[in-house]
Amino acid sequence: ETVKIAFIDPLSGLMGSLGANELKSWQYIADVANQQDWTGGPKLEVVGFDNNLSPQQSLTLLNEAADQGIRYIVQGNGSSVGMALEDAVSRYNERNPGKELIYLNYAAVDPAMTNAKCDYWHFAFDANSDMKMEALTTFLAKDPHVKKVYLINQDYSFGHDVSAKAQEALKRKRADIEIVGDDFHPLAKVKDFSPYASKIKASGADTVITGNWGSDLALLVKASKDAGVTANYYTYYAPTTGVPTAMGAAGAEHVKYIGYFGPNTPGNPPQAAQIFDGFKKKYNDDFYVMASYTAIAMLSQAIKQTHSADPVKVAHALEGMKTQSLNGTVEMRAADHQLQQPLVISTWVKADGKDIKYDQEGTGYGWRTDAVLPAAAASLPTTCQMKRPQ
Amino acid sequence: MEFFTISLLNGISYGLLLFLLSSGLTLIFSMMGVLNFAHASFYMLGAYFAYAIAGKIGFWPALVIAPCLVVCVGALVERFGLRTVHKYGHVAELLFTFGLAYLIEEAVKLAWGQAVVPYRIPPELDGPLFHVFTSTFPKYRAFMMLVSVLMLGAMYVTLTRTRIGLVIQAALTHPQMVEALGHNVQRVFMLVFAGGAALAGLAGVIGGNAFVTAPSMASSVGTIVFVVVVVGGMGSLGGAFIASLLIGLLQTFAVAIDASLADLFARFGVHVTSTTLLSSVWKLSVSQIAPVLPYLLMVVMLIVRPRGLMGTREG
Amino acid sequence: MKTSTPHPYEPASAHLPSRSRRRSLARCAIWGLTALVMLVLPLCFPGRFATALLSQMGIMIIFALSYNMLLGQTGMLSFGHAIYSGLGAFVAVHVLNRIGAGDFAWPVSLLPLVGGLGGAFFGVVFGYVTTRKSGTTFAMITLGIGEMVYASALMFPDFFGGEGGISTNRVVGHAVLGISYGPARQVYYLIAVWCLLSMIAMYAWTQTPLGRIANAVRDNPERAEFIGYDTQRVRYLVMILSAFFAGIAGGLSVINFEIVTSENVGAVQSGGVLLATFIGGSGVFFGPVIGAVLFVLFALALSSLTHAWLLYLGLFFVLMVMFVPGGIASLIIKQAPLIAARKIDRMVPSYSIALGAGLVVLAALILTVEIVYKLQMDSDNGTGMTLAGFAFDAASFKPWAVAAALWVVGGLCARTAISRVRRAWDAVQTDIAGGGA
Amino acid sequence: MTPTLLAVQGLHAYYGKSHILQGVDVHVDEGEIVTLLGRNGVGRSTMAKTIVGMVKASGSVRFRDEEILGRRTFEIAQLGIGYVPENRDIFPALTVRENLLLGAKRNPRRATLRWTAADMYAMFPRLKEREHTPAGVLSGGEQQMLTLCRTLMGDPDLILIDEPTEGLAPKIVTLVGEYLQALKARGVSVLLIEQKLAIALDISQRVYVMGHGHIVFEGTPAELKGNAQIRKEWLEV
Amino acid sequence: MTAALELCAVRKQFGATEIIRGIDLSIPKGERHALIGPNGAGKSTTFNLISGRSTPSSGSVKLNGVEIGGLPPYAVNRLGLSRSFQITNIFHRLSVFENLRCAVLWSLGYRYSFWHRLAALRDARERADAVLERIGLQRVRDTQAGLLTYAEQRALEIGITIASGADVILLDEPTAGMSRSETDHAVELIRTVTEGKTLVMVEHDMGVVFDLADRISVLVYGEIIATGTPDAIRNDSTVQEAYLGTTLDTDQAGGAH
Ligand SMILES: Nc1ncnc2c1ncn2[C@@H]1O[C@H](COP(=O)(O)OP(=O)(O)OP(=O)(O)O)[C@@H](O)[C@H]1O
Ligand SMILES: Nc1ncnc2c1ncn2[C@@H]1O[C@H](COP(=O)(O)OP(=O)(O)OP(=O)(O)O)[C@@H](O)[C@H]1O
Ligand SMILES: CC(C)C[C@H](N)C(=O)O
Ligand SMILES: [Mg+2]
Ligand SMILES: [Mg+2]
Repeated sequence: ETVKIAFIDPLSGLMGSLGANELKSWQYIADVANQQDWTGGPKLEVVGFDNNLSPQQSLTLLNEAADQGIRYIVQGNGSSVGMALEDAVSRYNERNPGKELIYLNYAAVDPAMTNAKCDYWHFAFDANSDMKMEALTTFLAKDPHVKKVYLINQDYSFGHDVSAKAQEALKRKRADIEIVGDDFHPLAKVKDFSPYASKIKASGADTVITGNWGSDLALLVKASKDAGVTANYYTYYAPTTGVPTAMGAAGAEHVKYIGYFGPNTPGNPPQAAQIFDGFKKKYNDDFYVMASYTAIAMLSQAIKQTHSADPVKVAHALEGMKTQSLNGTVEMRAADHQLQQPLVISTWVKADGKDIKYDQEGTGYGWRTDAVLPAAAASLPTTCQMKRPQ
Repeated sequence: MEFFTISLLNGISYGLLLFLLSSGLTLIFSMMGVLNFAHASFYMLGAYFAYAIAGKIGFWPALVIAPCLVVCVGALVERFGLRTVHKYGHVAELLFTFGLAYLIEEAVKLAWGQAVVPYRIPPELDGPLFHVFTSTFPKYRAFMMLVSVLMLGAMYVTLTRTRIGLVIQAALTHPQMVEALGHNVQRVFMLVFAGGAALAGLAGVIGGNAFVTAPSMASSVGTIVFVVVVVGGMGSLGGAFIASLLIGLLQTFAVAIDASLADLFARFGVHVTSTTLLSSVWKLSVSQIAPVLPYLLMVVMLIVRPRGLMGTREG
Repeated sequence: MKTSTPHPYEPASAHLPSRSRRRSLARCAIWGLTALVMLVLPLCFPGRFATALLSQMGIMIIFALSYNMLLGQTGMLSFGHAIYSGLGAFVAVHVLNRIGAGDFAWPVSLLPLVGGLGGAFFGVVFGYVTTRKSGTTFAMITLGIGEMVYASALMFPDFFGGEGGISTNRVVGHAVLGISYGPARQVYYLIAVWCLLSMIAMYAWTQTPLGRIANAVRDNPERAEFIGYDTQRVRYLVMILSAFFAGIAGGLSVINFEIVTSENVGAVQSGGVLLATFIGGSGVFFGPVIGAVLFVLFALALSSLTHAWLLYLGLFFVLMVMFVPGGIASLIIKQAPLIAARKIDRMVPSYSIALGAGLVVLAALILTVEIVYKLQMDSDNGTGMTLAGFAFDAASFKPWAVAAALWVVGGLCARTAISRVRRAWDAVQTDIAGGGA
Repeated sequence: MTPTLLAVQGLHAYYGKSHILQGVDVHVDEGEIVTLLGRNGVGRSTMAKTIVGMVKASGSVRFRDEEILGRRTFEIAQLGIGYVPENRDIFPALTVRENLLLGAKRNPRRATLRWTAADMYAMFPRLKEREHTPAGVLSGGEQQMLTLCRTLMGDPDLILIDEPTEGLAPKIVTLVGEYLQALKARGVSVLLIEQKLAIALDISQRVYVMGHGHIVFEGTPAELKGNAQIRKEWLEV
Repeated sequence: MTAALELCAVRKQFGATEIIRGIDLSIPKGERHALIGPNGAGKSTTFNLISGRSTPSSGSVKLNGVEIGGLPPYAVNRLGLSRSFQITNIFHRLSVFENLRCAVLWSLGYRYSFWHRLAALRDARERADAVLERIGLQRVRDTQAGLLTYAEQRALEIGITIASGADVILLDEPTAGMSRSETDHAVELIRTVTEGKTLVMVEHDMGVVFDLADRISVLVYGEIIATGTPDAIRNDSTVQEAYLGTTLDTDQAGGAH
């Protein structure tokens, strides 16, 4: 039989292009899994639902999906939506025993989701914001040129977490660094970032740290370029759709990116290359949501182990599961359902076809892996008290 | 200082674009008494047409052709839509344009998809125009200002040198009498509506690539344009002009100010802590409330002076 | 600014006592029937989706009726009505969370009342500002205030919960006689009860002095001033009442969705209720009910069937404004005299032709739109699609040919149908008139 | 016998249910002044409005043997029919000058304009004084003058004047009478709608009396003066 | 006893033009008073100033000794003054009956009530029906007011005005645009409904004026040039010149018959 997976994310609006790429990634990996029969029988199918980045709509869609008999929910864009879904899924499972849902979260990285608010039915395949910030600041701290740091983030839980954590970590690691700005702007609403750009310019910052994603980052970078901002950008999401084009040559050597995967990391396994090329060939687009690979791999493995697609069994199997992903061996930590995986810091540089094989959005620029932080080092403790159904 | 100059320029260029956009709405309202909710949709159409044309034959032709296309759309809408609804009164007209906005947005999604389209600034206009100390001012922004000002001039001439302006004002109160003097009011209606649409379209052409060209662009500028028109005074071009600049600057500068009431209190030795009553309110910095300011301005204006800055009549 | 519906807001004036008694009997019967329908509907349509649909209809009916207190009865065109339902919802959700936290006890069944009071409170606050003006100025102020509230939603995360909104759990305390409001079915019945009560209350309102004076103010505010009424005060009171009912709708939505976000106060909601009310017909009491039902059908059922639902909705709305400004209700009202004169049968043939033609055109429209959507929007994974059971390739020539054919046929049928209807209509009208003389 | 300029036949007009014009026959010849008399509310203004296409009507209205009933108002105006409404429809927001400007229009059948704004100011010096003031604040009398001049600026061949003396001081009333004759001298035909018999009878060649939506009397002023019975029944109170 | 209505040096400017140039007028209770004058003399404006539609630039307006100048219309109305309009001004989408019932609600003290059921208010219904009968519109009781003929609408206009039972009534050209028979009927109607009340009316139709009025004031260009009994007015030379005189001599004959 086929196991349906509901992909609930924005497919329209400013973040639409982002969601579209992510949906394609999931569908593509699902196809790969089906061809190579990762599940040992059942086929995987990913169905897209457009939530316009709205938590409320997401819950309606959640019910709609459940009514269609879909038991696996995938979402990533926005911790705002993510947290609402996490609640809703656990409520749903309480009320509909025997019809449980599982929420596979590939990008909503507010740490609360795997700490204070952690839930048994939620699995986080991205590294949470705090883990990323730790790594980022450690790396940044090594650079003596960094004197003035400017923080600009989206005005919601995730953005606030980035800002808070950055300040805390920097104080800890480089007390001498001065925070010259700490801005929050509405999520996915700002059309004209030039005021922010000139503000950054005026602050004289040499480094900008931002958790912005999608259009919010693309426009920010574009505006900064126009305003002649020359600071280095330490970002969470520079590879997301639209941003590479916006950066172009101007961003070269200036933009850095903290993630769980570098397309041009020397030690990447061979199937990584196949997937990149295959994806490019099918959709003429870049594959960067690598979490989709990890998630589908683990889901398939769980289905295979338990010989069933029953969420209850699958959830149980997922706890503490280890698997080989494109970024090495990863583990779904049982304590908080937070995936433990290596973190990668890369820089935007000219692609040369060999070391920097993969460019993005045909800009001729791509990501050079500067440092890889092994899973153990990237790991953080959790405050989660997981309530498990018995 | 440097920051101030740049922000000033940004504010003005944005304000001028707003004016280009709202002038059309004001025109339509002042003549036909129609609050055109679909106005921003014409802005969007302008952007998308330009994107399509620029893709084929370049930006400069698009700059001319796209607005012309919008004119046609506007004329058709007036002829086959508004005119039918006219007899049911202004509410019906307003609701018609209200529904029209939905339609145009969907049509655009159909034609160009739901995601943002890559409508780019032409290379010859890309890059910095001049430096203010170390900051740069992009060519394109200057170009936007130029076009807006030219349009403003052209419009001023048409409205003052020709009788259209007079016919417009007269027909608003005594349409039948104007006809009795031999003016084809209906045709002027169509002209004005199409013309107003064209202005919005032009704004779209030059605004679409400066900012974002997406199906959501209409709804995002839609309300701000209304703010401009209301603050400026319904049907007053001069008012719209002032209001546009006002709001352009307001939005640009508000972002820059991080001060909050809490800071103000601190001046007087009153310190707000997270335990203080309504602390979150006092802690709000001006830059955070930037998005609300225009609407605040509008509401206040409507209460203290419903005619708006230079409006001649209410509603 | 008066609503442009050509039909009188039916003056259910009480005549000679006997007549009025008969009327009130009839009214009781109608309400009873409504209650019965609400009771059995979910039994006819079990299944979670149907229940969800019905629940949202119930909420929308209250919301639309409350909106029509302004638009239809008092001639106030508001573009910001969602702030009352939305803010009411926020108040309710906070209360519900407090109840959940055990801070105090209050039956969930009465939560909508909290929402209502919340709505009314903000009605008192904002209404004071907005209702000082009427007509276009009023419309603009409501637009401005609506946008202002929406924009400020993100600024006060304590109250609005920021981007994420505020989630809640409607299952609090222990179930009373097995009613925990866990199951959607139970929630539906709660909504149904509140919906019925609110409908009756709002209808009753139209039959009170204030309700009637509201009509007077709608028709001719100036003259109303000369028969002793302060129109500003009238508008203000109506606004508060309407905000109260809107708040009830908000409270119910809290229980139904278990989340409230800034969208609840947003322009989309405000626009939606305007659409619903207008489509249904603001000139007749039950108009908005029809509108609400249709709107939810569009927004939920249709949106789950096709991505083009907004296009269909917009098209439908525009056509309504252009050709049936009185809304669907007005069409129905138009038939009343015919039915009374037992002449409706004379219309049946022409009507059925018109219906047929309409269906053909509709089919043509749907086919075209769906093909285009398929090609334009999700051709990433192939252009194969199925419509009404037929599977075909949107990229191929055949479906286009079919669509074109349908358009031609439909167009021709429509033209004949329209003329037929018109002729039949005139004939019947003259008959009735003649009979009268 | 001068050719007929305007011929109205079997004209019917309604306002909602009330049947205002019930088959009216009226004609105006080149270069004559014809007066239409009748009590308040009998439908004289309605007839004027119907001729210029402001009110839907059935029947026939021919201007220079050309059917104009059903034509759009501005087309009729461009054919050379000027209309001076009874309720002084001046454009309140515009200045006197602008009001006149809006009236200005070339007559297709004539190379040169018969008169200019200057002539108008010469006719009513008061207007010259108020040239740049918004028409809305003019006194009723001035508004009346303005309305007349504005229409004349359009250089019409036939001019329908609805109660031009309404609200005018007595001496201006006589003035208006003189100017109407001046118009006639310049070859403009006039259909005058009046209540004040005095000037009507002085300046017009023919008189119609309207009552109950019909023409109840047609003849010369002299004949009307002679016919007390008609006056009593249809004009006096 | 205090006059029902007393105007004292009332003036009104609109922008630059002064329309009312100081009116002094005192109308005792129970009198039927007519205000005549050429178009644009300021009659309607005077009514507007009295009824609160516009505010006097200066001067005082007293109703039964109470100053009402500048009060909003509803306040004036609640003090017992009710007016009709030159241009018909009714609730066109309500039925005739509803029009009248609305007009009686306030005076019966139901104010803004939303806790009474209209159907249960016998007094309101009966008062409305009574008025309906007086203005003779029972036939069209439940017709939408907007669909009435012009004359019927004029009658309803009067009905709404008198329904509240105000004791001072202002009628602005009640017979405007009525046929002769309609006019006669209207005169009778006015005579009966204003029995024992104070009536002030503006009227162009001399027949109606001389027929109804106890006293007449002639308003010319914002000033009252004469006030007196019909005969006094008819034979007043200034009035002759300024108003009556401008119509045909036969008019006096007409008036005199
Ligand atoms: N717009 C309208 N709607 C309904 N009835 C109207 C309208 N205009 C005029 N009437 C009525 O039609 C009849 C004729 O009106 P009209 O203005 O033609 O009269 P008139 O002969 O010009 O009298 P006067 O101009 O002296 O008032 C009158 O009874 C008037 O009340
Ligand atoms: N709101 C206003 N603004 C400016 N002028 C006005 C205003 N209202 C009335 N007027 C002027 O005041 C004068 C008197 O108007 P009013 O309506 O009182 O005349 P009237 O005596 O009622 O004439 P009629 O017999 O035609 O009704 C007119 O010249 C009119 O133009
Ligand atoms: C799609 C991701 C960029 C979402 C973001 N990381 C968040 O947690 O909100
Ligand atoms: Mg007339
Ligand atoms: Mg008057």
